[in-house]
Amino acid sequence: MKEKTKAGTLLVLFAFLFVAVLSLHPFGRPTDTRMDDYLIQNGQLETGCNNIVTSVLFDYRALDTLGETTVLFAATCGIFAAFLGRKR
Amino acid sequence: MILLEHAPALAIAVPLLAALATPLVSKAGKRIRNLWVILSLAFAEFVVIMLGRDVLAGNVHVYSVGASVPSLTSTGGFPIRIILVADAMSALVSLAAMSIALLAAIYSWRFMEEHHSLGLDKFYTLLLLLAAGMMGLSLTGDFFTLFVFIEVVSISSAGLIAFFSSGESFEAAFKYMVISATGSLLLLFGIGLLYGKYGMLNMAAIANEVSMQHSFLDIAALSLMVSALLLKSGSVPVHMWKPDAYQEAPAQVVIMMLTITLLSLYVMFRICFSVFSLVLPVTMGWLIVILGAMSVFVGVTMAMPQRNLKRLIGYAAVAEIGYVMLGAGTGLIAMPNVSGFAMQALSGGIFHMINDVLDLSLMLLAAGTVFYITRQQDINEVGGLAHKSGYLAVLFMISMLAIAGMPPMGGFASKLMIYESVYYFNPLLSIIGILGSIMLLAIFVKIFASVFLGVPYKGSVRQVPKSMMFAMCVLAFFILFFGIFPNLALDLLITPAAEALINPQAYIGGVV
Amino acid sequence: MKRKIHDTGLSPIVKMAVCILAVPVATFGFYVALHGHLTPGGGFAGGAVIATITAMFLVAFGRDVIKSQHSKSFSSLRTIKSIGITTFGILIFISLSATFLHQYLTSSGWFFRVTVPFGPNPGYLGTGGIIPLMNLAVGLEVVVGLSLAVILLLVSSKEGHTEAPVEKMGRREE
Amino acid sequence: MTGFVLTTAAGHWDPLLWLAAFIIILAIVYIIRSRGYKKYKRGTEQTLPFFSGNLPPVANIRSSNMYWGFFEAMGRYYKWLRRAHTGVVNDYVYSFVMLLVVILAAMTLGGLL
Amino acid sequence: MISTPFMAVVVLVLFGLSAMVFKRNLIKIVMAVHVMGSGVNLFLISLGYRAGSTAPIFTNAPKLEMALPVPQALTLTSIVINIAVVALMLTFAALIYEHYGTLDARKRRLLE
Repeated sequence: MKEKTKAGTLLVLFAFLFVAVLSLHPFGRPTDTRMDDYLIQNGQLETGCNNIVTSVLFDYRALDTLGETTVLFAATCGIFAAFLGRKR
Repeated sequence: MILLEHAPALAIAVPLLAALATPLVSKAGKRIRNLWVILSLAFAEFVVIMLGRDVLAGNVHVYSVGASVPSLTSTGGFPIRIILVADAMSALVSLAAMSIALLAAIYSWRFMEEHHSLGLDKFYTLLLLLAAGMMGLSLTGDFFTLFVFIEVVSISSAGLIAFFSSGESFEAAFKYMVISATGSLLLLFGIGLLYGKYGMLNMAAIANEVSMQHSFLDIAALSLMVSALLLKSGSVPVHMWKPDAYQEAPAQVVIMMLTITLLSLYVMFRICFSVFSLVLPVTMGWLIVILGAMSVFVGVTMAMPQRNLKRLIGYAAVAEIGYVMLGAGTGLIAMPNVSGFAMQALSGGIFHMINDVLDLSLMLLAAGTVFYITRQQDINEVGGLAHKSGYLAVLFMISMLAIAGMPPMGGFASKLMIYESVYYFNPLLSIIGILGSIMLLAIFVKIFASVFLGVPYKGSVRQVPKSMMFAMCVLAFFILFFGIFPNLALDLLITPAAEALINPQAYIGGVV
Repeated sequence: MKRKIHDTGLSPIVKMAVCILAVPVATFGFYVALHGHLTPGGGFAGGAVIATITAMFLVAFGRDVIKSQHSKSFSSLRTIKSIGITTFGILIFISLSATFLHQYLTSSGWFFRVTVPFGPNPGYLGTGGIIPLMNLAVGLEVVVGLSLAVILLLVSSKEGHTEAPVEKMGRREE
Repeated sequence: MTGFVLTTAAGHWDPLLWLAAFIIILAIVYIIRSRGYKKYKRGTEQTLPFFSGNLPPVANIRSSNMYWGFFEAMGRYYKWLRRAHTGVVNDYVYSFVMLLVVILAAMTLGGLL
Repeated sequence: MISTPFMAVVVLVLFGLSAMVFKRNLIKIVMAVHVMGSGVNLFLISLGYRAGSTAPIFTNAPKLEMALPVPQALTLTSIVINIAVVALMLTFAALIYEHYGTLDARKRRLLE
């Protein structure tokens, strides 16, 4: 009975997310692309690299990339500390 | 002046850079490493104080990361780059967070000394990363950066929970990791929904667009984000990770995790008040108020039978989060025009946020000190510690009175504001709050009686080191200060912050 | 020592193949990282490619190879770790210079700066300002980070539990 | 100085007044204490507490034993509460799913109204 | 037009969530987190697709309409974060196994 309740809750969540996703723009036709169009038009000139994704990663959203490498670094540190502490 | 101009970026960059250099610095020796950590955090604190002085006067400090001119935010009429926004509210929380981080670093000088020295540089690295992540959380004005910093914070705190390397600590860290990964992935899902609709990631820009057109998509994204942030803050139906993590982590890490829960509440308020203020359904405020009341009740009643001191404080922290949600949720119900009682509830909630950090931090540090001097966490085992270290008993008593909301501690003023104004909206909620306070006092009287009074503890009791005492004394001073001069704190810190929250146009206009 | 290495792990054919494969894999990873501003890929992808070499070696030679050194001291792992951190620090400084000084290298025009015409072009390596350097630094960080994670997860687990009965885990009790 | 009085929407709270009252009560307590019997000898049985003629047992009251009546009275509530706090990761995630569904439902209803 | 990738995203996220609710093996829970993360990554990347477009890279190829660059950058970031999370969780799972000798989520627990 409990399992069924859980499954029911998950199904309700499924329905909600489904409706939310269906009310997005249809796949392949994004509606509001001002920011991305600006980047495609000006990214090459402003950063000097052909790959717009790279220019977004390392210039326009460099703080995110910094945070992401920090996450990797923190994870390595955490793994290291956990294993070292256990060794003692 | 150049320091002030770059202050939002520096507040993130200084702890981050210090964290990355810590493993190299620690090759030079323990003392140098500890000094390095404390000095870098002190510098970051200085930067944050400067930023706060600038911002609490009422203006919004905007910093566009990587732009040729930092104040140049929107090139083509909308923001392209990541934008850091510091208004009075975010300056307030970043000030609190950085102070707590500094105190945690000072406290851990002696506390961590004997815990496996091999990995201690990792400990300090993760501590500094936690501080950097907290700064990022409180200062960011961009949804995706918010997600990234939440991940930074949760991964480094998971690493720190597991730091004592017992089986239980791994278990607690695993649970925390599962929960927080789920939460932040659903947060990212909500951010994706917003991006799909508006094509932007900046909070202020989205707020500008939201007011014109909204649909089920906004509601779904808002609910996903709010529930993920409630998970991070440990409100009631999803509070179970909190006592587990609090029990196992070192005390000074726990006070930073406590600050993180309040920061995620802050982010939730930011999203509700500043971004979705105009389209927010009325149910949102009621939901938060009801969850807050439930948090108070469940947290308090679960704290009652606990035996482990830090686990008990974890449940008490759930209850304290509930008070903040009660106050701020009442402000949220009256959102379009907040004044009178609603304004008082909101500022009471924000004031209680700060008091909550101070009170519970002092309590946790005292609990950590009890653990340090006796090596016991079970409150059944220890007793009569007041004979050995009276100052510790006094500090514990201050924190206990403050948590229970007794005058003249800081907790009283904020709780008074919350009770009064919530009573105006719904007396039942206020009664639950007062009942919670009474039971909190009962719980802590019990703990005080069994830990500090009675027959002296048989085992060996060590001296309390000076650095740990210093950190606790600073917290106690601020608790008493906010209790005796509540109006000073309100005028200087809280009211500007509350006004920054209820006035989304200033926030949006500062960026776009 | 040499004899011991050949005793453990998979067959000599696999070991030889891994040794031979390591060179093109490393080259490819380096290429992907270096050309991040021109082609799909970048530091993360290139770093992940190179980090597979570690996994390949661990699979082929068995974990005892690293373990024999591991038991002696942590020095090798520590060295890798400090290298990773140093590069990471360098990366941070570089990216911060981008933050504060707005692509200092790009606008100064004396390094890695060939003006790119807008629109389709064949792609020149010497463009992109500071971005290729950042790509390489991120690549190095990712290599070290992922390799360390793999090594620690594989090597540091204790002996006794590795051959524990698997089928008992997570079975339902009811 | 106006910094002392906290004016709330329905009244005000003056910490100074409270402090003054506290000090006065402290003074009264001290006066009462100073009027007590001073000629007892320290270190003898005169200073020992007695419990119906006997010395009380020397033991700490363990904190789990405190508030026994409260737990007895709230027994059913605590039974329910402990059943909810299983400590299993799956239940943690399930509670999050429940919160998600509740919030989504409430917000959808509120958005429609 | 029915947006199939978006539906796949919801299905993936729900797979992950339901595995987290029902599965008791810790390794399976980690896998569930990864599946969920992949679902969210798929969502991000499919937000940026434009019908009939090329990758947002300037090459010698004739310039067509380009896909949106920002979601691709976000996906890259989110993938690496997901890897870090999963690595840390696997470590914890391995260490829990080492301490308790079981991977069952219900066997050892911090109670009350």
